[in-house]
Amino acid sequence: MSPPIIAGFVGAGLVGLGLYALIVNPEPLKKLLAFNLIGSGVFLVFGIVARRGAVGVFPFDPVPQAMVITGIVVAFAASALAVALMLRLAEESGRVTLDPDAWTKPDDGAEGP
Amino acid sequence: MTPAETTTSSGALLVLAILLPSAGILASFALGGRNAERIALGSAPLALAIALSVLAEVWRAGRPIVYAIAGLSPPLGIALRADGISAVMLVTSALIIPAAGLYARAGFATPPAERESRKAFTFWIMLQAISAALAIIFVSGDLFNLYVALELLTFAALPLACVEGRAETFAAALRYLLFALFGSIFYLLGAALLYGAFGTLDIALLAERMRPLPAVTAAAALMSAGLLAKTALFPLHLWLPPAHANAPAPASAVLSGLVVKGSFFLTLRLWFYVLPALPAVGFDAILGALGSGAVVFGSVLALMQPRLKLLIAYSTIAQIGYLFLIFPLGSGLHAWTADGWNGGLMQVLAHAFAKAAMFLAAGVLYESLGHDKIAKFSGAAKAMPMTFLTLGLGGLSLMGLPPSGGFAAKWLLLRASVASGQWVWALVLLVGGLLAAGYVYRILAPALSSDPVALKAPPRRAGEAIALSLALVAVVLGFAPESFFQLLDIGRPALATAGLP
Amino acid sequence: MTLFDALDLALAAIVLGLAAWTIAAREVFSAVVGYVAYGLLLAIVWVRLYAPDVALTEAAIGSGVTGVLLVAASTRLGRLPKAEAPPGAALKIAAAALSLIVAGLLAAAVLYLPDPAPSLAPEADKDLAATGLGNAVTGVLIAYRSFDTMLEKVVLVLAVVGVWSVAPDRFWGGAPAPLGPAAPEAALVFLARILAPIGIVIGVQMFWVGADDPGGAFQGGAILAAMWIIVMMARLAEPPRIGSGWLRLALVSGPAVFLLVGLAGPLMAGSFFAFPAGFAKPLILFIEAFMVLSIALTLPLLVAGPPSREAGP
Amino acid sequence: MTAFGPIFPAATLAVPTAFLVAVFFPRLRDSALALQWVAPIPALAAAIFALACGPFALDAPALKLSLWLDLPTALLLAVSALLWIAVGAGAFFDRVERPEPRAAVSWLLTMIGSLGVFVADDLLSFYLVYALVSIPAYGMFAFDPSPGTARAGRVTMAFAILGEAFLLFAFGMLAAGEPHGSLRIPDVVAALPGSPWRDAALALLVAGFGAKMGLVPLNGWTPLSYAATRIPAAAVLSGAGVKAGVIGLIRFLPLGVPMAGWGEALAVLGFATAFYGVAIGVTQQNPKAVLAYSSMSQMGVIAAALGMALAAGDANAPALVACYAANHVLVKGALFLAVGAFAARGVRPGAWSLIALVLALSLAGLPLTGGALAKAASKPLFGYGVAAALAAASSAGSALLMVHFVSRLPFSWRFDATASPVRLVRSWPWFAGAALLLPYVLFPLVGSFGDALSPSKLWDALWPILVGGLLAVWLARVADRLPRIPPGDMIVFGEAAFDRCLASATLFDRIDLAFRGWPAAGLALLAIALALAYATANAG
Repeated sequence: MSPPIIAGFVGAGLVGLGLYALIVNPEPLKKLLAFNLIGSGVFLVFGIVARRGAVGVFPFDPVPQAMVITGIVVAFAASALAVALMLRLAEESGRVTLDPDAWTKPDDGAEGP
Repeated sequence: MTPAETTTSSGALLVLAILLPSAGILASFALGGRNAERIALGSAPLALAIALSVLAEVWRAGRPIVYAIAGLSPPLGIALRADGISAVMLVTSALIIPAAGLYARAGFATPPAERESRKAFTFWIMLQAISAALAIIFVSGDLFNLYVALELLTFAALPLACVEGRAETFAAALRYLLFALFGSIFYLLGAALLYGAFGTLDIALLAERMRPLPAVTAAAALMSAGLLAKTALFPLHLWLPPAHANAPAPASAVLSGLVVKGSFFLTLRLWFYVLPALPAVGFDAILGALGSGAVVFGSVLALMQPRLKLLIAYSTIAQIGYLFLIFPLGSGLHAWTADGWNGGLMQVLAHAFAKAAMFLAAGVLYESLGHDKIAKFSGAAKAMPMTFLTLGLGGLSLMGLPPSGGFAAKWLLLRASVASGQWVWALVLLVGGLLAAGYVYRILAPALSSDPVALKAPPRRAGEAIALSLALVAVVLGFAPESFFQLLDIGRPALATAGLP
Repeated sequence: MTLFDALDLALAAIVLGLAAWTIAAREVFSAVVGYVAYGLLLAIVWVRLYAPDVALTEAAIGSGVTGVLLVAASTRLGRLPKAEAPPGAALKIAAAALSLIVAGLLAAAVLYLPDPAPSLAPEADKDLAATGLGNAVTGVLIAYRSFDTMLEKVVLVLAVVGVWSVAPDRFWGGAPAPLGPAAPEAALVFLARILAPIGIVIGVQMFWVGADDPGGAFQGGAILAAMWIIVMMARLAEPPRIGSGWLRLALVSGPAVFLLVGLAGPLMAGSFFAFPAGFAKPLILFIEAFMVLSIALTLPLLVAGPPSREAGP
Repeated sequence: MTAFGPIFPAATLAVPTAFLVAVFFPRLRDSALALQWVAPIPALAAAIFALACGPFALDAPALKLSLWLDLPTALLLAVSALLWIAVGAGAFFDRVERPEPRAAVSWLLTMIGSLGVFVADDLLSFYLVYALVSIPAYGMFAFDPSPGTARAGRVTMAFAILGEAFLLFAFGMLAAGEPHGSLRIPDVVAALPGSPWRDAALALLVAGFGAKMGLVPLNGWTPLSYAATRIPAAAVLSGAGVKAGVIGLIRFLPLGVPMAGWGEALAVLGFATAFYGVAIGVTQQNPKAVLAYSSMSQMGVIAAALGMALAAGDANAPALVACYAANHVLVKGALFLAVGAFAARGVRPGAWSLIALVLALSLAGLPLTGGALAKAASKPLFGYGVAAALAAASSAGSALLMVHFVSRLPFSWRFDATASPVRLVRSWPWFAGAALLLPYVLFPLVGSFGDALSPSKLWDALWPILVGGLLAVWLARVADRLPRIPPGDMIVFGEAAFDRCLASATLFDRIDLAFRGWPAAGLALLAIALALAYATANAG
């Protein structure tokens, strides 16, 4: 098995693991971790595509690699934003939850005269 | 058909349409303080002028205008491409964003005592960011470039949703962000597979090289699912009501009127421009069925909401559903596809204006009454007739009653569904209209009574006027002439393959 | 099976195992630690895929800076009570089944990609000479797909505004909280003192050679960012006030210079974002220098979070 | 004159629209409201000219608008415009009693719609004006605080919107069935008999227009509506507004091509409505509700006539039916004003009651009244068989109902919303006179007096009245034993069913709660992705 094929399985495996965690794990920070796992799986797919694009003297296709670099930076920015939101939410309310009932219902009653 | 990848004259306008708001963001950030507001509002006329020039050029040329960035054609370079729908959407966003901006001057001015305030700084930068992101989404011809634009859009929309800084807005924003990331990572994965299969992410080149492959199957599915999550198509709507209902009115107007249309626009690009050569069957029925579910479900829930902003947010979920009828009714090469296509796009436009108008009106209402509880609207229409006229006209379009853009859209979609024998979509249109009438009635009926009402503050005339003018645009769209639909058809791939202009 | 194959398989197994550990760990903190280790190993996978540029970026940003961010978050969030019960068994089974199918679909899609694979490598190389660059990845980032890169820098600026925007109103214009405890461990301070100067040299070097060899603005900027983060964690420096005009200017300098050069394109080379023949390399290095500055400042500020102290006079 | 012809239908719509615009300018508002009765005058002029030297057509493709005015439409336009002018002048001229501006806006919008349905000649314009005559009328309920009004408004709107939905669907089919893409009503109707969607389109057309006319079972809203609205509004809505449904059937049924099945079905529906209206109407106490049931019954007769014409392929039916409907416009308007007049004067039977009785019996075809002329005109449509007998029986029923109405008139003041502006009260006898005389002016356009006034025709008209009179005497005896049926009869069940539907909406709430939870939404995302993958993979 060549590295691209192995990496293909790793990428698919990471996406699968990440998806599972993203769906079932209730803690937002762990969801963020799961998102990063999926992200690296996706980047690996780009990496495989780049490696498969080896032609003659060129060991890889640079275009997908450049996309991965852009993608990693964007993913980091998204993580930073999510962390900032979680920390502020914890500060304001003492809990961090994605439970829909936790927020919308009290708001309905508390607002307005 | 070889895609015209070389730059056409006046293609430079497309770059300017993107660079103007981008430069605005950077300048606002660097200069800070009141400059953010000045730059955002000052550049708006210029953005509108660029959008209108693009529209005029597309109309004049009768075919898409193209710009290859850095003079480098795809696949290596990135091409910008504006067809009829790009031009119309550019103008739409160049009208609604400044309207929201003008409305927001009262609420998002930097307080006189401060050099710079958090709310103002954030709002004005993010407003420009939405404008930039949408401009890219409407004109870019490269799927990875569009990925960056999608992220730009998410990053811009998110702070707008939680700019009020209350705990529940943070919670709403967090749900929004995590689900949007879920969506964008799916989109990116699909892009990776498409590149792996065809060695390009240029839309026109992909369409040329398209053939059935496992990677294409996976890419189409993943990208669509990701985009649907970002469009909040039922049942992927979990993030929308809290985010849109808790945001300040001008932000909600932009989020509900324009931002969800961004990812919808990409879904259109994907299925109608990238994948049409794929002999897929049933995808249109799936999307149509999800859309129908959204129409019924969103409308019923809108009927039950106690607060006006939540009602309008659920109505957005329902109205988004109609958009997806474009897939069963506007795809393929039939006599009726033109009706389906035009109807779907008219719905995009009509909803954009009507919903933005209604959210702004809801904002005025909230300021004046101090609440947005529908049960306590008795007599409010007498105190603020303009606001309720806006809600009524917007509602007219949502219900699909003439004269309004909503009616034009519904009529075209209905014709397409009858002509194609796809009855079920016609039923959805009618049931959706009835339910919409129900929730619009719920807003207006109590308000029209002659009961006395106590206002906390007199309604802001300027705000009311802005909201009303947006609602009037939604109504005027109902009178769109035939040439308008010809404009929408410029660059429509189904026509190109059929050998029509 | 050669030795390399065996190593590859072992590496793959460890990466997947660490990923599984990350999602299975009960405590958030241990999960995050697992994730950092996982990121470092992933960098090796990238090397095996002939992607040294990506490996550097992954190690620096994907594992390093993200690691600091997540560790800091987990220590603060780990103390909170568990908000929600995990979903029931049926839901878990359904989620596992669907995730498995998606992963299988993805694996099949990757395995059955067409052969020979399409590639832009020859085209990218053909035009590379005109830019005077030797590193094709840098060429793609700064020349061919410069538009993406410029926009991505704008995304970073927006992320900074977004992170700042969650601050309470009263702290606007002030500085974010310090990254480390008031009395940092002596070892960390020592490490920072030793590492920072070396790191700065490496970072600048990486940017400089990036034109021709692996490395570039992203990697160089990320290394510099990491150094600043270490220094701040050791309390040798404090996060700056977000109201500072200089900071703002430095943050936008990368995308702004990029945008201005791109705008000047039609005058210099006949097209937006085009570089004039013969003058391309200096111009690219000029842009990259500002990008390094922007990245080196942006990443630590994103880690530092929103302002949490009054702006002061 | 024909060169100027197109101006008339255009002015029919343009002048009221100009008044509407003027209301939004504070400086013009007062004069626009005071003079709004002028707005329908161009429509009246257009109708008269069209009757004299029509038909007129106007085609403005740029505005996607085409208008048309021929004998049947002009006939109805003339009397409707007259009613709007007369009632409008009475209701709005007096500054003190004038309705508030918002009500005036809905009045003007309804007027535009009511006049517009008679001139619109393409599907979209027709749909627009039809919506105007249905929806803005809500303003005539909305500004009134009493609880009964709120309910009536709600129910009326529900039926209006439902009717609109039926029609939209039907129009979609009509448009799809026209092979050349024309949206003009004559074109789409001509293509209807051969259209693959013929049956569905006809069913929806009958349902849509039937909802407006109050055909069973879509009848429940009319009594609620007319009992709750003020006298001027009730007069124009039941007189002119309801005719939107009649003109709809006249224009959209493919008369001239025999369609036996559909024709007979419509006739059965019409007669059922005619007798149902009488049966429920006689149990009503409120004179306005009695009039509502009478309207329903009359619309049933019209539907039956159109049904017979459809079955026979009779292309002359439009003019004859329009004549019958025109008489109803005048008489029903005048009768509602009579309710206002009696309520204002308290109990004073005598000459007034006699005028009211003659007017009312005109609906039953009392010899020498306009009603008799109208019945004579429509008689050929029913032929000589069962249908003719049923038509005669329905006349007897009308006579019964009208006698009951006149007997209830003196008690008008006991009921809500029977107050009428002074000017309308004073001029009521003039209205009554005009309603009795005008048919003599209009009748020559569709028939000849010699035939209509022949002794045999007079007897044909008289005996049902006598039977009706006898029945009325019997009714008076058993009045106490009659069940008290609430106005709107079956609507009570409809409302209950609606409430049950609303209760089931909590099911949607539960679904929403599930999908607002993260795991369900995440699973849905994966499931959608896999479904799309399945669809794409199974291609070809």
